[in-house]
Amino acid sequence: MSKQSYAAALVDALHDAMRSDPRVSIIGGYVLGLGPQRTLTDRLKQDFPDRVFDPPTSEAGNAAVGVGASMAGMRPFVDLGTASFSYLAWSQLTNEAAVAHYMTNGRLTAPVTFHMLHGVRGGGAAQHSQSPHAMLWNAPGLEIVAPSTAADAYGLIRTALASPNPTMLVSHAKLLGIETEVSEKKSAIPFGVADIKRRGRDVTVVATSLMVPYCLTAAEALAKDGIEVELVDPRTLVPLDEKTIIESVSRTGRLVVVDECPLRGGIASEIAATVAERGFKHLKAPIVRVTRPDTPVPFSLPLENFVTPDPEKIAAAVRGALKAG
Amino acid sequence: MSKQSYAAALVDALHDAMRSDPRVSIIGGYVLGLGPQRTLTDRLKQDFPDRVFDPPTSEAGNAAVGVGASMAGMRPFVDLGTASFSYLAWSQLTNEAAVAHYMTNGRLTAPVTFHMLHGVRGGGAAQHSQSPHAMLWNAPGLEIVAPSTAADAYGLIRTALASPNPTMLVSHAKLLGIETEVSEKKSAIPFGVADIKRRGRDVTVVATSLMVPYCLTAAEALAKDGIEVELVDPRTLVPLDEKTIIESVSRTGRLVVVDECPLRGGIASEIAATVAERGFKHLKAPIVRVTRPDTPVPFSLPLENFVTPDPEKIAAAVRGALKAG
Amino acid sequence: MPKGPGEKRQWQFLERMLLIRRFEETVVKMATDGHFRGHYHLYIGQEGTGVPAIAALKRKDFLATTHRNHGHILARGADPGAGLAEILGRATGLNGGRGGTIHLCEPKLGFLSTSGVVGGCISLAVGGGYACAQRRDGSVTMALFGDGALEEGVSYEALNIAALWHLPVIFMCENNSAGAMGMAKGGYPSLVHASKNLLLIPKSMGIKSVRVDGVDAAAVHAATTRAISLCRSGRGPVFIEAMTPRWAGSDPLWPELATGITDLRMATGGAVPTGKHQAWFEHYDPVLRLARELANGGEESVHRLSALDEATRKRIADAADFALASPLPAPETALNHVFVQEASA
Amino acid sequence: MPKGPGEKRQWQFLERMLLIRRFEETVVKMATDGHFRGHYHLYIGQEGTGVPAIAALKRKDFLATTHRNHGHILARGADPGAGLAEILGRATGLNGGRGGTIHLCEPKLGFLSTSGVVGGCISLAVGGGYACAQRRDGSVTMALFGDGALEEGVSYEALNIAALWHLPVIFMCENNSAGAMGMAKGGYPSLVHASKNLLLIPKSMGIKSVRVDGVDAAAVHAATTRAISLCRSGRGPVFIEAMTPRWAGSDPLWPELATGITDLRMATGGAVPTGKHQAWFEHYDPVLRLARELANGGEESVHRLSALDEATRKRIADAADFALASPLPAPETALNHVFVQEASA
Ligand SMILES: Cc1ncc(C[n+]2csc(CCOP(=O)(O)OP(=O)(O)O)c2C)c(N)n1
Ligand SMILES: Cc1ncc(C[n+]2csc(CCOP(=O)(O)OP(=O)(O)O)c2C)c(N)n1
Ligand SMILES: [Mg+2]
Ligand SMILES: [Mg+2]
Repeated sequence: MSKQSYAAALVDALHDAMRSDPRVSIIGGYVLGLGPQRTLTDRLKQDFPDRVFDPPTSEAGNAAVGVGASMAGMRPFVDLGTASFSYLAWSQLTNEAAVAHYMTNGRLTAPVTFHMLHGVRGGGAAQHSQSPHAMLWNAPGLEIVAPSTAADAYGLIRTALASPNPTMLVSHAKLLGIETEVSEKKSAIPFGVADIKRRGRDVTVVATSLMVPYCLTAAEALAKDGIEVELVDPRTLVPLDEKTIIESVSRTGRLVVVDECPLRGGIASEIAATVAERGFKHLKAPIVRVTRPDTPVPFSLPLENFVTPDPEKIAAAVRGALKAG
Repeated sequence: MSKQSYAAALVDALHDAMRSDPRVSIIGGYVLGLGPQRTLTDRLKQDFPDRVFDPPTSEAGNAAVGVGASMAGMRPFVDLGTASFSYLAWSQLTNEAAVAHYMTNGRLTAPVTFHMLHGVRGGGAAQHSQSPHAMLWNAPGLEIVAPSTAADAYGLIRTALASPNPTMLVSHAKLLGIETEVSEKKSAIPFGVADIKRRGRDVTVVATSLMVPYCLTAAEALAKDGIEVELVDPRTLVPLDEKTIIESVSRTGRLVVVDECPLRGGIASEIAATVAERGFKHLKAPIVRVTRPDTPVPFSLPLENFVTPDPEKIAAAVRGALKAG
Repeated sequence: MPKGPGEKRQWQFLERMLLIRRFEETVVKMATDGHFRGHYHLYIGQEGTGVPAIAALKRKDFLATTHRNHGHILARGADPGAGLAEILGRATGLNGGRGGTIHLCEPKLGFLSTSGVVGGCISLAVGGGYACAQRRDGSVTMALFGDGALEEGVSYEALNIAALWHLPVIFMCENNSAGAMGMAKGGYPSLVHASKNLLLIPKSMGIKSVRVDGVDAAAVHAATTRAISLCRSGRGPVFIEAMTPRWAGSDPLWPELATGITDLRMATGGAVPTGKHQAWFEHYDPVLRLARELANGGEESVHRLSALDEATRKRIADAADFALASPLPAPETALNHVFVQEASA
Repeated sequence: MPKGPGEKRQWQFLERMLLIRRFEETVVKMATDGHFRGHYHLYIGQEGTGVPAIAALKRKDFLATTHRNHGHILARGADPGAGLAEILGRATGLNGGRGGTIHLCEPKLGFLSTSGVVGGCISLAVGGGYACAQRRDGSVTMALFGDGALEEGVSYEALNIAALWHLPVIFMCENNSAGAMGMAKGGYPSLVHASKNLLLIPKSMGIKSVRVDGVDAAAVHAATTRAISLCRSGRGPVFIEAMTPRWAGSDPLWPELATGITDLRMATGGAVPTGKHQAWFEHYDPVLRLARELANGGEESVHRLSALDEATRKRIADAADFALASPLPAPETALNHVFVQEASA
C-alpha cells in the first residue's frame, strides 16, 4: 500500500486506458483545471500526441463531437472543464448522449465519457462552483460516477472508458490534491457497488465525492464521543446501489445524507426519498439532509464557508439525528 | 363562473400584462406550440405589433436577450418552445438569470419570465417530452411555476410578469386545451401558496401541472370505494409551500407524490424528502412516488403509456399506500 | 443532355427518388387516416439533393440527418417497410417504435443518431468526422441538415471544430426556405437569419463552400463527389448549400399533399402540367425533372419509366401493408435499452 | 501630434488609464501577498481600448463585461476602493464580496451582470440593446469581450439576433491573442479559432465591422464614437475588433508583474526602456504611448504627468488601505439576496 493523489490516479487511469484501447482519445485542454496538478497530464500529450486535443471554448460543440464520435465507434473522454460550463453542453448530454441507445431500440451505443471539475472550490463564486450531476440524475440514460478516493477514481474511470454507455464522471476540485491509499496494482471497479468507507452501528451516513473525506473526519470526532457512524459511499449514482444503503439503515435505523449540492432536487433528496419509500420500516427518526442551502455560491470566504457542508456541520447533524425520533 | 381553456387564460394573462405594463414584451414565435390553440396568440401580435418577436431558432441567444433586457429594466416573456429545448439555454437559466441578483449583492434584478411546453405530449418521443423544471429546482435563484388550471395559469402568469425575480413558468402541452372554471374577474395569485384542490381525510396526494387533473380523476374513482384523497397542488415549486403539505400529512398520515418527471432527482423525490425530514412524525406508512420510470420517453403509444403516470396508476398507488404501514 | 453521371446512374437516382416520393405520399395518407400522431416532415421536393449526395458515399462512411430524415434513410437503402412501421410506432420499425418520424435511424447503414434538435445533426456529424479521422481509413461523414440549423450556436461551434482539425465532414445544407412563408405568416418555420448569403458563415472559418441547384441531381452529385474526395484526402471539411425551393405541401405548419399524387406522365408527355402548381411541375419537382430528362431517351425510356413507377408503387404498397400489419411493441419493453443490457444487468 | 480627441480628452484618457494600471499592479501585489484566492485576470495592456471606448458612451447607456473586467469598471468611473474590496471579498466591495475579481459589477453605472462564462457578456449585451430599442430613447449597449468569446455558439446567436433586429449594440472585441502562447504551450488560453480574420464572422451576418489598433486610444475613441452614433440612429449593431498585443504578464496561466511597476519616466525621457520588454515599453504599452504623446507638449506636460502619477498612486494606495481595512461580510448574510427580499418574504 502506498499513497497517491486523486489527480495522479486519474491520469494513470487515462494513460492505462489509452495504452490498452486505441479508440480512447481526450478532447480537453485542462482536465485537471488550472491548479498545481495540471502538469500531471503532460505525459498523456507526450505519449499520445495524436489523441489529445486542445479544443476551442465550445462546450456544446466539444460534447457533441464526443457523442458523435462514440456513435461511430470511438471512446472519447471529453473534458468539459469547470462543471458549471457543462450547462452549455446540456442538450448534448440530455437530448443526445442519454437517449441515443434507447431511441434506436438498442441499435446504437454512445460510449462517451464526460468529465468535469465540480464543487465549491474556494473563491469560485456563483459560476465556478456548481455540482450539476444531481440534475443529470433526472436525465435517464447517463451513468453518473463521483469517486472520492484515488483508488476509486482509477477504478471507476477505467470502467467508464470500457463501458458501452455514456458516462458522466465528476471530480471535486478540492479532491484533486488529496492523497489516499492505493494498492500496487490498481484495478477497475464495477459500477453500482457502494463502498462502506467506515463501519458503525449508530447512524448511516451516505455521501459521495469530497463529502466522503469530510464525513470521515466528522466520524472520527464523533467516535471520540462514542458515536459510531457507518459511512456508505455509493460511488456511482447511476446505477445506484440501493441495497447497500437500505441494509445499512436497517442496522442503524437512522439516516443522514450529506451532499454539496443545494438542498432542493439535490443528491441528498433522492437518497432520502428512496429510503423514505423503500426502507421506511427501518427508520427510527427523521432523515436528515446536510447540503448547501438554496443559494448561489458567494465568493467571500466566510460566506462560502457558511453555505458549504463541512465536518463540523456534518457532525452536528449526526448528533441531531441521534437525539430525534 | 364560466369555463376557459388553459391556453386562453394564458393568452389573457399575457394580453392584460402587456396592456398594463409597457415593459412587457414577448420573444417567441409559438408560445402555444403547433397545436390547435396556437392561433389564440394572434391578438397579441395584432394589438402589440412592436412587442412580439419571432426570434431565430437560438434558444440560448433568445434566453440571454431576455435576461439582459430584464437587467436593463424590461420585463420580457421568453418562450423557449418545447421544454426539451430549454436545455440549449441551460447556462442562461442557471449561470446567468438565477445568480445575477445574488452575485451583485442585490443591486441588479433580472425580472425575466421564461415559458416552455413540458411533458409527455403523445408521440413526442425522447426529445419532445421532457419536464426540465425538476432540474432547475437545484439551481437556486429561479422561481418555478407549474399551473394546473386556467385560473391558476392566469393568476400565476400575472404574478410572474410582475415579479422582480427571474421565473420559469411551465405549461404541460396536454393542459392547453383543458377547460376549467374561472371567475368573471381573474386575478393574480401569489407565489408560494399551495391550493388544496380536493379535501380528504385518508391520504395526502401532492401533484402539479397535468398530474392535478389526473389525480382528481383518480380521487373520484377512489371516492367510490370510500377512499378520500386530499389533493395538494403547490402551484409553485419555488417558493414551496411546505407548510400546507406537511399540515395535510399531519391529518392523513400518508403521502403519495405524483409527478411526470423520471423518478431519480424528480419533483416527487424532493417533496418526499422534505416530508421524510420535516414531517416524519406524522407518517404512518412509507411515502409513495408515482413517476415515470427512469427511461427516456418512447414514441409508440403503448410504450409511452406504459411509462407515463395516469389516473389508474395513481389510484393503484394510493390503494397501495393505504394498505402499507 | 446532362453532363456528369452516366445514364445508368441517372436511372439509379430516379429509382430512389421515386421510392422516396411514393413513400412520402403514403406517409401523408397514413397521417390523414389517423394512423400516427404528432408533427412530421416530408422530403418531397428535396429528393434531387439527398439521393445523389448520398449515392456519392461509400459503405464505410457515416451520415447524420434531422427531423426531415425519411428521404435520407431511404436514399441510403433502408427498408421502406421498416421505415413506415417506425412512423406508425410498430415493433418492426427501424427503431422498434421508439423513435417515430422524427428519429428514423438505420445504424447498420452508417447513420449516427437522428436528432430532432435543430443543430444536433451537424454537431454529431463532426463527431463522426472525428472518428473517421482517428481511424485513418479514408472514411468521411456527411451531415444533411436544414438551413435553420445555422441559427443554432452549436452548429457554428461544430463548423469551427471541423475546420480547426481538418475533419472529413461534408456539410450538406438543404436550404428550403426560398418560397417558404414562415412562422410569422402562420406557416412552417423558415430561415430567421441576418445573413443574406449563408456560405459566408463557413467561409468565415476558411471552410471550402459551394452552392448548388438542389433540384439538379447531376449537379448535386458532382459537387458532392468533389467534396468527398477532398475530405478523403485530408483537405476537408467542405460545405455545400443545396437550394431546394419549398414544396407547397411543406409550407403550411402541418404538411399536406398540395401537388397531389405525382403523375409521372407529366414527364413523358402523357399529362400536361396546369393550375396553381404548374411551375412546380415544370421546373422544381426534382422527380419530374429527372424523369423528363430520361424520357428524352425515347419510347423505350418512357416504358421503362412507367414500369419503374409501377414497381415502386407496388414496393411501397407492400411496405405499407407490412407496416400496418405489424404489431405494436409490448408495453413492458419500454423499460429495455436505457443502458446496454449487459451493463445494467 | 494625434488627430481626433483634443488634448483635454487625452489627459482624461490618461488619468483613467493610469488609474487602471496602478489598480492592476496593486491587484498582483495583493494576490502575491495572499490577500485573495483563485484565478484572476488583469487589464494591463488593454487600457488604450477600454478607456476611450467607454468614454464615448453616455450616462444612460448600458455595458457588459467579462472575467477581465477591472479596467472596464474603472474606466466607467467605479470607485477603486470598492473594486479592490470586492476582489478581497469584503463587505464594502462592489458586490458586497459575493462576486470577487471575475464578477465586479457597478449597476448604477449601467453595467449588466458581469458573467465569467465566456460568451455570457456578448449575449447579455444584446439583451441590453433590446431594452434600449424598446425604450426608444437613443440609448445603446456596449459589450466588451475577448476574442475567445467567438468560440462560443451563443455569441454567434447573439450577433445574429442583434443584426436581425437592428439593435443598438456595439460589440467591442478585445483581441489579445497576438503574442499569446495559449494552453497548448502551458499558458493562458488564446484564440482557438479556424478563422484567420474574425471580422468575417459579424460580416457574414451583414454587421458593420471595423478593426482598430487597440493601443491607440485616439483611434479607438474615433471608431467607437462612429459606431455609437450609427447605433443611436438605428443603424446598428456595429462590431469593432481592437487589436491589443498580449501583455507579457497575462501570458502565463497565472498573471505576474512581468514588466514591473510601470515607470512613467520611460515616457518623459527620465528612464530608458531596455531588456526583454523593450519593445513593449516603446510601442505596445498604451499608457506609456499616450503619456509619451502628452509629454511632447513640453516641460509643463512632463510636470503634469508626474503630478498625475503621484495623485493616482495616492488614490490607489488609499483604495488599497480602504479595502484591506474593510470588514468581511457577516457569514449569515450569505442567505440574503437569493430573491428580491420583499418577494421572498
Ligand atoms: C433546438 C430546436 N428548437 C426548435 C425546434 C422546432 N423546430 C422543428 S423543425 C424547425 C425548423 C427547422 O428548419 P430547418 O433546419 O431549415 O429544417 P427544415 O424543416 O426546413 O427542413 C424548428 C424550429 C427544434 N426541433 N429544435
Ligand atoms: C464557458 C466557459 N468556458 C471556459 C471558461 C474558462 N476560461 C476563462 S477565461 C478563458 C479564455 C477567454 O479568452 P478571451 O475571451 O479571449 O478573454 P481574455 O482572457 O483573452 O481577455 C477561458 C477559456 C469560461 N470562463 N467559460
Ligand atoms: Mg429549412
Ligand atoms: Mg483573448
